[in-house]
Amino acid sequence: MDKVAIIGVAQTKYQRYNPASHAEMAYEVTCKALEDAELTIDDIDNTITVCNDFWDGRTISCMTITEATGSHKVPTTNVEGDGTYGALMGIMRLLSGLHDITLVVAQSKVSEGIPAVITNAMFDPVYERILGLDAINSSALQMRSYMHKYGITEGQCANVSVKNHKNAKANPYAHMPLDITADDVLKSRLLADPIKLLDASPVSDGACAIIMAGEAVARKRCSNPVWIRGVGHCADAYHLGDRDLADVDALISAAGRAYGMAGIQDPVKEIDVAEVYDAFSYMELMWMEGLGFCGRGEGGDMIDSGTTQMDGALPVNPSGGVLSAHPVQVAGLARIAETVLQLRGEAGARQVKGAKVALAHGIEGACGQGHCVFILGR
Amino acid sequence: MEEQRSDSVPLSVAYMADMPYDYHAGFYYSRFLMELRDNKRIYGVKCPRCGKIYVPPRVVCRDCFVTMVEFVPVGNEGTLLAFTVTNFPYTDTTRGEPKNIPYTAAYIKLDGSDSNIVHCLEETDEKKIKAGLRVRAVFSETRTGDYFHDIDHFEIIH
Amino acid sequence: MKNRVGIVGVGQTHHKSRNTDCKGQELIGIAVKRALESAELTMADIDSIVIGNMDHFESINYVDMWSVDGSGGYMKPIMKVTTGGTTGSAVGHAGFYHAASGLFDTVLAIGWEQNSESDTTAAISTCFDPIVEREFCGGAIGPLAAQYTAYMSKYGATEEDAALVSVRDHNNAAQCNPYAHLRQAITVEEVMKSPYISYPMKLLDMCPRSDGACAVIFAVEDKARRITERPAWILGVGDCHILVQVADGIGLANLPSLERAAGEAYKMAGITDPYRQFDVAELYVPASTAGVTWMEALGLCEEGGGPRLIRSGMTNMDGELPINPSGGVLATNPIGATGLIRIGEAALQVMGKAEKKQVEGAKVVVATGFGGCFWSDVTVISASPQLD
Amino acid sequence: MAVSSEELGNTGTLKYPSRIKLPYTWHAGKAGSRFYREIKDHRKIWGTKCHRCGWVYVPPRETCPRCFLDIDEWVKVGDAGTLLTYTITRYSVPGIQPLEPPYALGIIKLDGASSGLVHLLGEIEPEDIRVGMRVQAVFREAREGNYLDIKYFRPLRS
Repeated sequence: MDKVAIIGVAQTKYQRYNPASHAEMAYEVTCKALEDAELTIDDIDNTITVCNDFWDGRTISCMTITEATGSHKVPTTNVEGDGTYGALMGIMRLLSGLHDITLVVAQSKVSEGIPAVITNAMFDPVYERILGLDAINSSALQMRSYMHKYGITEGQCANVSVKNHKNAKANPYAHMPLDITADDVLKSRLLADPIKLLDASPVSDGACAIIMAGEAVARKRCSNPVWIRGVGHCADAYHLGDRDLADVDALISAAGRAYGMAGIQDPVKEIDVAEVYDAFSYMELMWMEGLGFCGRGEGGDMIDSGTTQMDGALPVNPSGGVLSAHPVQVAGLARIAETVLQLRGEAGARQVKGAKVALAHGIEGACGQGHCVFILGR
Repeated sequence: MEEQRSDSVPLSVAYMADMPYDYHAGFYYSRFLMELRDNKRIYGVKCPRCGKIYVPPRVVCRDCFVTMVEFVPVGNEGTLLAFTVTNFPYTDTTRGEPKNIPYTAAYIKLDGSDSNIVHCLEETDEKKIKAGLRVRAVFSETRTGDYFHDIDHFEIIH
Repeated sequence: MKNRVGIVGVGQTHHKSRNTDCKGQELIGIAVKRALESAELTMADIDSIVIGNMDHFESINYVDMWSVDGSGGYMKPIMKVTTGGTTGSAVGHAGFYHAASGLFDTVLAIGWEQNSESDTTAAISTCFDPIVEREFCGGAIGPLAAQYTAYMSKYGATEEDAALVSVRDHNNAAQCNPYAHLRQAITVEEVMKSPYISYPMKLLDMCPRSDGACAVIFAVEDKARRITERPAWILGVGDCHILVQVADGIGLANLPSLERAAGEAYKMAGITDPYRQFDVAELYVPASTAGVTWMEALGLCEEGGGPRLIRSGMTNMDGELPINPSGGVLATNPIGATGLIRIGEAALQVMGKAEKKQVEGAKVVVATGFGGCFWSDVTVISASPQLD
Repeated sequence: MAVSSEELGNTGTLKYPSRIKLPYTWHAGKAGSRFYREIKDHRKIWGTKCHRCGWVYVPPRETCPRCFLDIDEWVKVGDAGTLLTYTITRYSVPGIQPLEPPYALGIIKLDGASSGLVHLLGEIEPEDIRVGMRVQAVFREAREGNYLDIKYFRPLRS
């Protein structure tokens, strides 16, 4: 594909209750991203917003942030899904040759609603919805399935939580920097066996924006562009019972497409840092398998080996990941923003030295039914 | 669950969805709502560049895309721009029960404001209402920080 | 534009007030299968999918994921786009961009809604700001009614003018469109005698709400030419989401968003004299009143000229510029599909596949979408890849 | 640039408690209706089978998601099956849960089916539940034509 670069990023600090409104948060990251890119709003010739009518408690939820993002002045569309999908839509606008600079803004106030009620609405209203399924207990079904099929232990999952909350201590945007041990995770309150409180991501408010441009504009306007080398997305079957929940077919397909575009053959060797959507601790292990960082069923060995620690060969979630801040819709776009900081060498205390190629990942729906994978490079 | 008579009639599943939200008023609406509640004053915010005054207040000027910080009071009276007497039944989404009808949705430009607000007009006889009428906010005795309660309604100034 | 994009297939359901035979995914599946059949493709030929609807009509979150049984999205790239009433047209534009980007060769765009599953007006009313607007904004009807009040006093339009639009669209649906939801011919007298639901809007001035789905297949140029001899080329797209507070749309006697979106699409397509260059228009007219007032924003008549053009009969099936041969939104309105149906119907016209709706020799067609907070989308579709 | 609360002279920010509460009626469609009627009238669980890939779907589908082909072959599957995974929900969520927590959920692969069915587990202590155990549907006495006409799955007694 032609080259597209990310030339500006911004995030709010993620927190349980952000007193700013949806629009005020969106305006904050819009302004900061423009500042980061050394652009003004007049340079933006199209926008993508990422809003969800359930999480925002409003039909046509993108109305909430239309003016705050300058979307009323330029062509715009709203992607309802993870922020990675919004970024993908932005890339398509640029690749069409019809637009030069795209602003993508995602915002979320998870603390306004009741996440279990909102995620219950993911499930089919004629069938399983009545069982009280939500993001937590459906993921618990997946975690059990994964542990059973591949002999993964709760302790290995707990170690993901320990790693990511520790990494978050170096990330000023993170919501939940914590010094915890695996034992703390294992002894934390049981939510839905085998998921415990510290296996789960927090309720976070926040926003993230990125600005993208085609190659010619990026080279002219930006001294430190980060290039999008590949992108892929894919969805698995819908009903939980239609899938083998322990496996990650859709992620393998999405990653395959992104790797193909980026020319990546050996992800562990070629990728320097990854930010993945770990809504629950076990997910990071599964996603590493789907991304080909290890073989099927080897996610547990991967965390045991230390490879994904900050000082390992392939640090995963230096930001603290979604376990340390989970503004829904925003979280995937925040993964992209974090990898941009890594590739620019601006990640501060969470910097992975010499990072040249990075992976960012978002999920969609229940138990990672959908995935979107980005490969970025310096 | 509704069971139809004939066995060939498809089934359907009936359910009352009930999703609570604590909407965050943010910095701008909060100031607006507190001024209404505490001082019975309606506030807008003024653009430092074009001078336009927006009610309800918001962070960014639509035209200039600059941050607005100057809160200014506007009138409790204004001009009725347009209205519609709503007389069809629909569900009140905050209660899941039928909306109280009829009501008159009134689109009003308050004196000193450059944008419009929507509220209700006490008059529901459309023959007695026309665009251009002068209207006035009537405040509730007890105020709670709820725009649609603290301003009880608008009345026509005769 | 780097890659030309054409529409190669269109499918839709027989739209109804209440389709209880189909679960949502099945409704979607019918439209998708018909689109594939019309292009003589199978699901294996589809590289990616875009889908859209409005969440609170069916209370289903993550519809992109939920829909895969019907959309064919299993193990495929799929994403959701939603922008209110403009959802269908936004889905169409997203489908266009998917192909125009060069990332996907053949793209399936789907809009759907099963509006009978909820109280449409109530669900729409949740689009208004919960703190300062929702309480007194009754769905989409109130603001539109208020807008026509202002237009009548400014330009001397009448309630009968609106009735003429209603009669035109209902009669087109009755005579020409087997897929339309309302297929009953009506008269001006019947419209005028129908009860007021929100002055000056009467029952027969308003669109219904429907159960239905529409699927449109987009393909990049070389693929499109291989799939069909007569693709419907996308010459221009424009969208404009102008406001966020519905109250601020009041006093707009017309629709500035439509003017701006049309400006973008026309510039891209090379349209300079819309009334003469367009052979057909498929316009998102959610209420007959808008059928009078919004034509000027598209440059189809002078400011305030809506009543003149409607009274002239030139927008009827036998006029110079037939508008809504399909019967439009007044006859069929599965909301998330409605804008995409306009694009699909426009494509069928230039592909020569519009059957009884066909306007002979239609070469250049405009389709619009309306929704959100007085927002508009415009699409220009042509039988040839560029204007002569 | 965005502003802080202090710059606006705010004394705080407000939350506005509300809800979206609306009635819904979801259509089960022809296949879903037949599925529920068979359970209601005959205590039998049926699925549909794709003639190409051979998958037997429960609940039944009219289109095979994998092959995207129409399915019209109906097959009866067992009311017993194997537990693929399970969880115990231990937190309470107002309005959406069918039972007081803690309650058990599992995915059951019914004998003869290819897909799993998510359902409640009953008549068993949480600590006794095992992946791979055999379970059997318990039908509700008063059946209404919905998902809970199967009351739950309990351990299969040999």
